[in-house]
Amino acid sequence: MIKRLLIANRGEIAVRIIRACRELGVETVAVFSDADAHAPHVLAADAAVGLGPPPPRKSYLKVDNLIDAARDSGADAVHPGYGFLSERAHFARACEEAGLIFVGPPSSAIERMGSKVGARRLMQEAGVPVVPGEAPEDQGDRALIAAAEHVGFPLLVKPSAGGGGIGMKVVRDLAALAPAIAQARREAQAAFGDGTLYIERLVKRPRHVEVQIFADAHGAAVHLFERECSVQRRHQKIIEESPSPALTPALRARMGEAAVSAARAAGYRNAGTVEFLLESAGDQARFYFLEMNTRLQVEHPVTEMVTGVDLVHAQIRVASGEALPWTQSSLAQRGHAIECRVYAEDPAHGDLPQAGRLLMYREPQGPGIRIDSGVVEGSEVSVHYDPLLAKLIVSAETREAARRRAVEALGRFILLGVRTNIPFLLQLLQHPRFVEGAIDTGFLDREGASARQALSADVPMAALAAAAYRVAPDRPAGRGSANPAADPFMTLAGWRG
Amino acid sequence: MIKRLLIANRGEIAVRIIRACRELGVETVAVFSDADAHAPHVLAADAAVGLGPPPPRKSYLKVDNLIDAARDSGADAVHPGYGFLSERAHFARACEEAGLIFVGPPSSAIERMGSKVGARRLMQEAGVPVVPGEAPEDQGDRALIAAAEHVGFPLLVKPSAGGGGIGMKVVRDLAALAPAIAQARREAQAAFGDGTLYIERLVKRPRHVEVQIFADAHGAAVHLFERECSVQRRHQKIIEESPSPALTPALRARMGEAAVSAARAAGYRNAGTVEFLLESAGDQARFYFLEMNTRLQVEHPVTEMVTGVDLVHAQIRVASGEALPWTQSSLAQRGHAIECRVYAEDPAHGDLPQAGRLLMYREPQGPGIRIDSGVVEGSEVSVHYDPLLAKLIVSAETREAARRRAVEALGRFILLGVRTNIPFLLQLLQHPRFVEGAIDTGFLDREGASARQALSADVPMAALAAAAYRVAPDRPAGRGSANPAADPFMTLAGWRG
Amino acid sequence: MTTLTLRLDGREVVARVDVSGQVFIDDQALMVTPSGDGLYLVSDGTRRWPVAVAASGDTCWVSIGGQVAVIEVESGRRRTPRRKSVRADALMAPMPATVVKVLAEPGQTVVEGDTLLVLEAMKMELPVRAPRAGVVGAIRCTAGELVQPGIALVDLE
Amino acid sequence: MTTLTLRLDGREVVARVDVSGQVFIDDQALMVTPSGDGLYLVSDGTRRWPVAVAASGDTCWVSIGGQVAVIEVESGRRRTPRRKSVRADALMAPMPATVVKVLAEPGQTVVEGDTLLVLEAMKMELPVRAPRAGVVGAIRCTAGELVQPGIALVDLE
Repeated sequence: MIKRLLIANRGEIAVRIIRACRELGVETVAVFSDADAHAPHVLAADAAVGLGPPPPRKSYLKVDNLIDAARDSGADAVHPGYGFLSERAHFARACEEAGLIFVGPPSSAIERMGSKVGARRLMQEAGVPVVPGEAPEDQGDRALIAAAEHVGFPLLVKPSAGGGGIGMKVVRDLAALAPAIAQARREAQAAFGDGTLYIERLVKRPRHVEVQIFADAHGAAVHLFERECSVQRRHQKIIEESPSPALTPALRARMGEAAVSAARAAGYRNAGTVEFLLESAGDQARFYFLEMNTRLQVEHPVTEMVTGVDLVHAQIRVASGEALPWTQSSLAQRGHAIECRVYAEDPAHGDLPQAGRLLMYREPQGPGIRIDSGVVEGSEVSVHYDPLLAKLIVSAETREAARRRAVEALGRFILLGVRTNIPFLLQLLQHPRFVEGAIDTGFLDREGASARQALSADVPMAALAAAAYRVAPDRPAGRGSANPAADPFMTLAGWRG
Repeated sequence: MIKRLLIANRGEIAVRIIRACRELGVETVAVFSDADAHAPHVLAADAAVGLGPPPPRKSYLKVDNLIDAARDSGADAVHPGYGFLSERAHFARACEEAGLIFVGPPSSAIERMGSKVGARRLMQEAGVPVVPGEAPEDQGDRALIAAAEHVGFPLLVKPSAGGGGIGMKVVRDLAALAPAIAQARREAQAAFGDGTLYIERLVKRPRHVEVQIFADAHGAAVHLFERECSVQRRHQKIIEESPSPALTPALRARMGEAAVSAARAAGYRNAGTVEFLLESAGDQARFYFLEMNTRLQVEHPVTEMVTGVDLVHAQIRVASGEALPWTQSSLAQRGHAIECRVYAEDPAHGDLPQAGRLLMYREPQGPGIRIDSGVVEGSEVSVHYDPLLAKLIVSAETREAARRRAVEALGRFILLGVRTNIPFLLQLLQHPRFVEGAIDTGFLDREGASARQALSADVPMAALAAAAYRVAPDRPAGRGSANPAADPFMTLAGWRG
Repeated sequence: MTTLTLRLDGREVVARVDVSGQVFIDDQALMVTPSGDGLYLVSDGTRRWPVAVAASGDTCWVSIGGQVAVIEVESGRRRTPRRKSVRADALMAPMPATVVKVLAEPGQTVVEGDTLLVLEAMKMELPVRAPRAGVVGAIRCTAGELVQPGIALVDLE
Repeated sequence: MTTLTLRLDGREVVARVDVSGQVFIDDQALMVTPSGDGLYLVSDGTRRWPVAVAASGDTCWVSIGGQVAVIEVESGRRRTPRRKSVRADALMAPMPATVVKVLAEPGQTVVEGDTLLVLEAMKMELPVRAPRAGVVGAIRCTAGELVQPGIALVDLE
């Protein structure tokens, strides 16, 4: 078993990994930038090493400093968390070369799945469905038009290189195709120095459904069912759940098998996620490989809640060389889990990230509620890092019970001093489309604006009264009247009125 | 569905029921004594009604005040919680007569199971095993000795009336029998005005294993498996878990069936618990009906954690007339859950109950951790009520993982201002017998003293240093040195030393 | 009885607080009971709301059922709403951010919506646009600089 | 440098705190760093412990890894340990409780272990016993009375 683990990350995921280590008897080394010297993850660890100034490129992204920190602190393993260096093959390789166990896949698997084109080819070879498309050798207009007719409309014209939607064009009919090809080629050449184009079928109203997989060093690989992550904007997920309202048992089985095939084809080890686009729902739905995330996901808790496993425990065991603690048949989904990401951002003003001090911070507690957080009351939310403050994860017997539990718990989540998206999350959780489970990746683009408008609703009079009372210089001291039972407001004289 | 529910209780169970109601859209009315006017359960409810002065007999036990409170606040139902009036048939009857739904069994079932002798007879008729014993009509010495020879040694001589161990004698052989009978008869006559004696087999090193049952108004009844509650003193449970380390699948099935038979024989409805004494372990173990608790148990969360259900949701639905939300075959145990009761008491000084203000109160958070509590920082712990402050419930994939999780979580549970049993709980959780799961109801009597001695271990130097620093008048302000990365204590220069 | 002016979302409300803890706003009387540790119970006699309040100077952050309000509280009764009297002469950073690019130059004539500079914070680019037509005055930041909210970046004359 | 006397479990420890946050106890130097909200990180240069401290007057409640210590802190260095100098003349209630029975009478001679009165708190009966042989002095409570900790119940002469 790993003896001492360096966690190359910060925030909630660092805290979550450190707690898992304590439960397993593994010592922990936290790392921190100057801005995080007193952050919860630094306090939670057995030891902590400073990396440098606040900007990530000067601290959390410095591979040499991290390797030195691991060596100097006597760590025998490194957990990258998510974000930062977690999907950089060169970091995994640097760990491997320094003789450190990298809690994740081999660097070769990260590399293999990091190339979009390579990953797509690998998946096709492994029999995993990919979005139908063609990248003709002959990049002349005629050959591209022939490919488009083959793929069928509506379709996407995409640069082979790059990403982030640059140069991507939606084409609905033949007439619009030639101008789109010309423009896409120009933009691709300008942005990536490579005008090679690719024609792909447009998946209509797709859902983003991903499958958690896990493989060990002894040839075993399983999936832990799906997560529905269609509530997202700019590819940033906001609400995730499991099971997906769109999956039938047969479809779930097919997607799970495809994800395990993908993991095997990638030479994968440890926890990973295979992302799919899902078109329509039910047994006849089609799914297409999107990409593989070669690390723990932000939304891994929803899988833990419905399967009853601890993915981080398993990561550490498997990285230590142990066999997978489960077989496919020992795993089952039970109940329903929903995760809401609480971001420091202002939903009423373009989701502007917020910074400042948490004047008041109280997490809700109760049956079926889990909070993974990296802040405490008094924490400074810094401009330098991801605005994710905490994740609220709820589980219950049914989707509707989980949804209502999330609404109640968010309503009790007190977070003052920086604006957060909690009011927006509450709007989304109560949106008729979300209540029905009828969501796709375009849900937020279509419905976000109206949900935002509802945010500017009147502030309740009670909020104004409490603020006035709090600030009034001659407000009564102590805890209310001496004889509370005699207080007419407490005994509800006017209840029925 | 119930529209407005009055919760005739306080503390953690009142808070837990109120939260369940909010999730179901049921309005809530809290009740409170003068000592509890600002308690968390009062804040959590939609409305609150004062009952009277702090002593329970003047507030929480006043049936008339509670019925009036329900009427005046427009409640259509009453939840009794546990303790207080929850097992008093006359309270259930008062609710029934006032036209209020009592969230629990019919008053007739409470009455039926409230009589020890009657319950024992009912169980025998229903084929539920009871501890072998005889209560001869002829109470002469000769008849009692004949009964004893029939039952076999070792045995108990017990008064038929009363309880609490008064007049009870353990008899190991025939020679000791006659004096024991004489003494028991004297004590029973003195204490209860009734010298009738009863001869019962002595169950050796019994475990206390109970089965959760649930029945609806439409004839359906299921069990939700067992809870192991052998870690107890003076019949006060301290640590509970599910599954029981002593049960095999076959034994579990037999006990579950017996518990359902017991519920049916009692004419039961809603949630209840059938307590058994378990003798030895494995398929051949014998179990005997002890008593039935006709209410929600303190330790119900361990069942919720392993079965994934919400018992309070189900209580409210079933009380509203709905059918049970589960069938026997839809229910399964998964993983392992442990509950630790955190009491305001001083384990180093005879478990003396403590009172005072919570100067600091921080609950641990994280995967698999649930806290059900009725206090917040600043709460006054009163001498008037049960010293239970909070319940820490953990769940994990295995018993050992749950046990370690409980140890880690308790180590992070900060509760200052009154002494609590947290240090004692930590000793018990790490006791070799507990680690093995080799516990019976005598465990605490035999091992409690040595666990207590370990409490007086030296206070770590770090605690003294922090206290000195906290009180020192000229300690540095703010959060440590200006350049934390340069602080040698943070960068672990001497780590390996 | 204390009189206070509460300002939020561009409107002003006058509140009076009496020594018993009653607060009068418009025609309504609300009873506020502190329940410790930043939490308050507010009641209008028929309904009740738990409210959390944290104050930082004159700014009150209030949380009520998941909704958050930021309220400026000032002693006394103001006659003129402040928001009307403020004229945007200097453009501020909306949050701590790094200046990526400065596009405007002093003396340049701009129209409403022209991007004057670009900030970056938490992986996002934030254009700072002219709220109205005008002439650019002093540029008070440089590319690469970390700027704080409330600090003037560019003057618009 | 501040010198403090810490008292717990009948022993005394002298601690010195310097302005940088270092605390010296016996031969050991420990670095204490406040991390906000009652939490402190204590390090001896090789290991580190998170510690929670709450103070109520001169009494410090400290939580460290689930262990709790109640420490009396006093400025300066005491010569005589206080616990030796205190003589138990009056028996106190250990906690808030109701007096159930008063068994002792003024002038009565008692031996160590004799029950003088019985208290009840939280469903438990708590006998108050003579800590040594002596003669009962004044009885300062009556049956049925609710008594508070630290208040004399019976004098023992």
